[in-house]
Amino acid sequence: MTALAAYTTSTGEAFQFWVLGTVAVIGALCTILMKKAVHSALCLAGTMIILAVFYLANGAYFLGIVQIVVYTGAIMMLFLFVVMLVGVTAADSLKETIKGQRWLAAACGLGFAILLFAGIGNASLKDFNGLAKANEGGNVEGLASLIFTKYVFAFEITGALLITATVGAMVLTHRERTERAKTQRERAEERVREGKHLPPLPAPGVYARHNAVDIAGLLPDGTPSELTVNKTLRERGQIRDVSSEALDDLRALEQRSTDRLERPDLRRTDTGRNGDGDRAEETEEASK
Amino acid sequence: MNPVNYLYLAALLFAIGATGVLIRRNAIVVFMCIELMLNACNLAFVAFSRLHGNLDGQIIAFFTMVVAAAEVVVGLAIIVSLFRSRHSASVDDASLMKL
Amino acid sequence: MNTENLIALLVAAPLLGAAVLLCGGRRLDRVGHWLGTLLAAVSFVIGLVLFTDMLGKGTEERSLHQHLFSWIPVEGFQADVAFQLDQLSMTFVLLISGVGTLIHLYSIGYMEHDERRRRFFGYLNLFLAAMLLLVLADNYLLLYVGWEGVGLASYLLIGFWQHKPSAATAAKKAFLVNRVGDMGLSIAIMLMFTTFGTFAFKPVLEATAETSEGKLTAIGLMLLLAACGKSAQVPLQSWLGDAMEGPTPVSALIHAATMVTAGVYLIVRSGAIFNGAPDAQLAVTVVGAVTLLFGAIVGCAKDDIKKALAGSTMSQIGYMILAAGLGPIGYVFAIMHLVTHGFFKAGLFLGAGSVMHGMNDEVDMRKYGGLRKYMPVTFVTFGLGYLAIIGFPGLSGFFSKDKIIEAAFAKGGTEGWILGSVALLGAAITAYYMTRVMLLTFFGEKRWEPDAQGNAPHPHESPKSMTIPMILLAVGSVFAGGFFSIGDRFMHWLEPVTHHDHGDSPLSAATVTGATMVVLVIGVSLAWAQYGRRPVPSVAPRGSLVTRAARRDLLQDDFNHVVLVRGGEHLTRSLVYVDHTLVDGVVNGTAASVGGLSGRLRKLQNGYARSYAVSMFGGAAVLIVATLLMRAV
Amino acid sequence: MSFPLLTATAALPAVGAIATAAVPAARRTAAKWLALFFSLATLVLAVVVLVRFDPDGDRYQLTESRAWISDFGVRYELGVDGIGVALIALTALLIPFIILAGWHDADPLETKSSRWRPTQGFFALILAVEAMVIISFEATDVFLFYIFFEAMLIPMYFLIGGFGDRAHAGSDEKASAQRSYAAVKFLLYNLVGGLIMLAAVIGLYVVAGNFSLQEIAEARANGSLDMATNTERLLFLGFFFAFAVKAPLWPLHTWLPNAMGEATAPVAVLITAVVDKVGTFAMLRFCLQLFPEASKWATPVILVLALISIIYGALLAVGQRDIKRLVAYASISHFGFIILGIFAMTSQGQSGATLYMVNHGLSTAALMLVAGFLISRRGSRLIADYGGVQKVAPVLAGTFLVGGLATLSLPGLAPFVSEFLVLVGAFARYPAVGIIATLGIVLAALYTLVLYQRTMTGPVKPEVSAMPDLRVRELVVVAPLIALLIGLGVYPKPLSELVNPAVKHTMSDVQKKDPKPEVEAAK
Repeated sequence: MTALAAYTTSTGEAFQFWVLGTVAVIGALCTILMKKAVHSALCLAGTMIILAVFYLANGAYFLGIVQIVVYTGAIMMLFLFVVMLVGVTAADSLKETIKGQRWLAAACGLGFAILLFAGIGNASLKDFNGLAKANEGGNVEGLASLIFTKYVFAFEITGALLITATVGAMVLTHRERTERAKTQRERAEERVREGKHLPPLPAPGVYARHNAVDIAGLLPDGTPSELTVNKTLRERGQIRDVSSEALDDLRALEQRSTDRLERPDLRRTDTGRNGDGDRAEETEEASK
Repeated sequence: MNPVNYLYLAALLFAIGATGVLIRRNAIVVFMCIELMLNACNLAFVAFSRLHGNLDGQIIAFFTMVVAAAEVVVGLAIIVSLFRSRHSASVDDASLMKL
Repeated sequence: MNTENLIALLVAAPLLGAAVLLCGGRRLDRVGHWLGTLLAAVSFVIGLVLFTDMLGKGTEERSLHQHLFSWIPVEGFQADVAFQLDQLSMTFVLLISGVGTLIHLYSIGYMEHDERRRRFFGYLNLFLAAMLLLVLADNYLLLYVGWEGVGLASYLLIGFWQHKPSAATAAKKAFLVNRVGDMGLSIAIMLMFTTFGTFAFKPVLEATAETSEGKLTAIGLMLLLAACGKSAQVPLQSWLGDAMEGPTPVSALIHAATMVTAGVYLIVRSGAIFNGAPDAQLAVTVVGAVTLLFGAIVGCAKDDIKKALAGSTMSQIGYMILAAGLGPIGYVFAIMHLVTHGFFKAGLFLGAGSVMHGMNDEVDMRKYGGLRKYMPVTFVTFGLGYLAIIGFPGLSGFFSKDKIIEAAFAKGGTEGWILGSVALLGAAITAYYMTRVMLLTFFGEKRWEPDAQGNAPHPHESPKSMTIPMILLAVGSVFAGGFFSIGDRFMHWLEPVTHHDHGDSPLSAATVTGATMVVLVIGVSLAWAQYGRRPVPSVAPRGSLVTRAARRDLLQDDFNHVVLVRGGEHLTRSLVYVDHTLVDGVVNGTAASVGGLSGRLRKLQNGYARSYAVSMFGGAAVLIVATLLMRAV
Repeated sequence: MSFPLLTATAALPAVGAIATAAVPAARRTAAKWLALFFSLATLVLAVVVLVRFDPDGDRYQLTESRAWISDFGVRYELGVDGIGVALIALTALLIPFIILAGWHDADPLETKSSRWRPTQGFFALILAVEAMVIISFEATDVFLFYIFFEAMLIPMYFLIGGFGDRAHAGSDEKASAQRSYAAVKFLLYNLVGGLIMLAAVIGLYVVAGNFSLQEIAEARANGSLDMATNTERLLFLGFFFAFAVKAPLWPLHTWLPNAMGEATAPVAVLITAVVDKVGTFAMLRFCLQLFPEASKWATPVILVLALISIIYGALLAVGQRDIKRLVAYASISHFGFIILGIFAMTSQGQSGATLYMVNHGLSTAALMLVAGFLISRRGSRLIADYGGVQKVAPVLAGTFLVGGLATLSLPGLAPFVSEFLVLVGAFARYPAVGIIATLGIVLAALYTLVLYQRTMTGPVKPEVSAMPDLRVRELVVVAPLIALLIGLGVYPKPLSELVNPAVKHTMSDVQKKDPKPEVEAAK
């Protein structure tokens, strides 16, 4: 690229900008509109990658890479971890609680955008010098020379900042154990004293078709037992109730036996088969 | 195309991020929006460095990233401990300032 | 030796007494009364010394002057504590300290059984000091000090028996009414200050010549107001009757002999001002004439012996004021009557006190009767006083009062005739009511009966300490008049102060005297006809409308009560309400509205971080806009 | 430079306040004695000031001047003229009496915890007020004055709200409610005044460029600093409003009765006899000196307000049922006289007003403190609850009467001199005003004597029959006050000679001449 007075980019870059830019904006919008935190995080990651590309396009090769590695690679992953910790499905209802907050926010955002646009428009930024000269010795070298000469102090300070942040994070997340941990014996005695469920909890339901920890085992009367499912799943409400299937299978069994003993009863089989099929699809759904 | 469009894009993203901060109640999402705003700024810086033809803008962007990283670490830690204490990641639940 | 320096002692002696007695505490209770009397006597002796010294001098240099210290030195405003002792002051000094001493003496016996006797003498001394200050001051402001001082003393003494609500009320009333008069005096002083730039007697009285009559009239009227207050002249007379709540010696000293005559002193002292202001003089004479009749009528109707005498005092002072209003013709007679009146009225009051002393403090004359055999001395002295006041030929009253009546006629013109005849009428009524008092008290058969506790009064003569002053005063009231008027001694004595001139009387002195005699006889015989011949009912008959009005001081009090007291109460109560609701209400209202407003604003602070964020963000936006606009401009 | 006497005078009580506050809870009596000691030491210093001050010398003496906030030309400038000296002396004189009179007012009630240490606080606050009052009498820098003029409110607020009169009609809750109401009212009134004044102070700085009273006054005098008429008037009003609130002028007076009614008697004296004087003092020193033209412009209105204060206050005093409120309204009437004297713009009036400040301090102190002793004995503030006290406690009654007579300005007692001077001064320029004001003396007699009659005379009420007479401590408080009242009434010369030169200066500030007497004029 050569530095001209009135500077324009190559058509390729323009094309790339318009396409990716659109995607980036959409990603950003999704970030703020998605119901579930996970989805927001994913959209944001996408946007960031696109930004990385733009960095590269702007001749900030080092930053572009850092953007991908640090941001998208590390920070966003950190986000995902936290989301997991806090709960993937702890989706906050988008219903606004504070009166007029949403409209105010929207208005502010819009107004601010307009403002910035106006500002940028006012500032006549026609002539771009381009980075050709700056990047002669290679972008990374250029940055390095700057960082270690001109910005060395800032650099050192950021280092200190990072350390402090790390320590701070540890302090914040570390939970002080106040009392001695209970031994197994003590626990057992406690359970007995409180008359809790003494034997190990029943296993989750296991079937030929699918065995999964999220399926409640059935009690003799065919109703599912919550106990059999792991606590976390229970809290997230991710238990799949398959008791109906079991009953249908039972009916199907009787059906077959009647088939073998007597002449077939079309209607019932049909219904049975149809129901069977429906239920199959249903299960497909749930297993996703 | 004039690279100034990068600036417009940055502005747009920034505004979106800001709006998100204001609308969302889930602390994590709010945080993401903040990250978004930071990135928008970075983009602007990069564009500026291209405008001026020197690397200082990129340096600033670099530092921004570092700071953002530190900030995310601490911020997420805060969110986690908040969640522990309140079993919720909603910023509205932490409204002790209310009279 | 230099006699000026003694003047201060005149005031200092009783003042010292007051200080010692009032601050001394109980340990002085046993000697207190003697100490008080002694100091009063001391100032009387000093007075005599000064008097003889003065007689020794020529007429011109008789006026002494003593400058003590500069009192209030302020830019353009010089008030000094300085005394001036001329013939007029001298007369008063002797009267005050003389009668005062006698009454101190009398009180020793009269207050014997009162455990607060020491304080009583303290107050008496305080009064003497203030009164002497009043007559010795060489400027109006210092006179004002004495003026209020006597007011204070009379307040304390009237209310001496404070446990009696009536006494306390009377005292308060006296002080308040006097205060109204004092207002007049202080305004007069201000007027003098603005007119003459000073208020010392000498320069003021000399500067009257080149002053506008309007100013003089204003000053004169204000002085008259003051005089009305102090001397119980209409319309400010209402306090005198109630003042009789005080111990009798007080009534004798303050409310008969001395203090109430201060008004006369003021007017005579300010003669030059009045001479320059005929309208003011006319007002003075009118006030005097009206009071003269008013007091006399009231005196006729009262059954309370002291109140009757109070009415008489009022009317006698009316005479003096009338005389003083006549200008140079009358000043000297006003003073002369003042002195003689001092003697016989004090004597009468002491007599009344002695009677009450013997009658368990019974004051209703209808409960007396035939006391002449029980208390001869009192009877004789009282009788002499009586003859003197009605103007029995040869006694003091005869000379002084006749002179006033003559002078009234001598005023000339219709005024002269009216005033003169009013004075004559007054003389008649005086004769009537005094005879009534005399008869009811000492003649007829005894009318007293046991009171509720069943202990009947057994009248007895009073102790020596009481009778001696009465005798002395009686002597005075017999001979003073004659002594003064033979060869016009008194006139010449006061000449340099009052600049006497004989008006041209349309009637000869003899005619006036004759007329006086006639009305005197009429008055006496009327009284005799009414109270001498028939027995007197021991409860007052309902009486005619006039009588009943007169018993109520001609409804003056009722008027005051309805108009001033009630009105004032309503005014204050409504003002209190206004202050609480309106003035305060506005403020509280503002406070309340502000509170409400902030309560509403408070809702904005909902504590949600996000809404704060919105405001931050909006604020940032606004700032940017501002900067951009600044740039644009 | 020489020893900073004025600073010392103001600083000593401040030190005393800190020391007193630091006394541990148990050593209550020690705190009292400490406070008394410091107040007396301050009195000694004040006397030194009085002696060192030469009435015929410069206008401001014992001056001190140090840079303080140089960016805004704020300087730490002290200096006293005759008026200031007189008032400093008054303050320093009254505080020991106030402390003595309030000796037991702040003893903690048994119900409170031992860590509760009201006594120390009470006396420390009183000393703090003294320090601030003294320095505001000394300050010749407008900003400096303003700071302490406002800071005064803080300790006063706590004194009123924290240490109420224990003789209260209602229940404790009611009492504390009324007390805090009074305190808040006091604070708000004066804060509003102060804020408006702050605006004026800033305005003055904008106009004049510095805060130094002397420089500005000089510049005004020699014409090098001329304000636009409206500017001057606005600034004047800003200052005057604050002072009119402080020295309650009708209709800004309603805080005073509440404050004085709810506070303990000594604090009430502190309010009316010491703190309020700053207001009238400041009118003389700042309003007239800085804004002579505007002062003259505003005079008619102010005179009318003063007249209303005189009559209105007296009438309301007559209508009161509560002894302390009665005294409060009487004070309002007296402040009317003071302001009347100041704005009559005559030598007599202003000398009278200055003397009046001192004398009113003494007379109100005497009356109010004795009333306080009376109230503390019977435990009620209502006049109707008393009667016949004179018989059981003659000395108390006697002192009460003297205080009352001083209040009605009986000749021979100090207030008469000042009141008469004010009247003459007012009359000389505005006869009608003088005459109306004279009505005040009648009304004064009315409310004083009615009060005395209802409480002291008449048959002895059973509740008061066992009332003890004045104790030694109380006599020590009252006797000197009465002695001073009489002394200054008979021989006010020293005081008047102290203030006359200052008054002359003020008169020349406003460029007014006393009206000539008619006779001389004729010649």
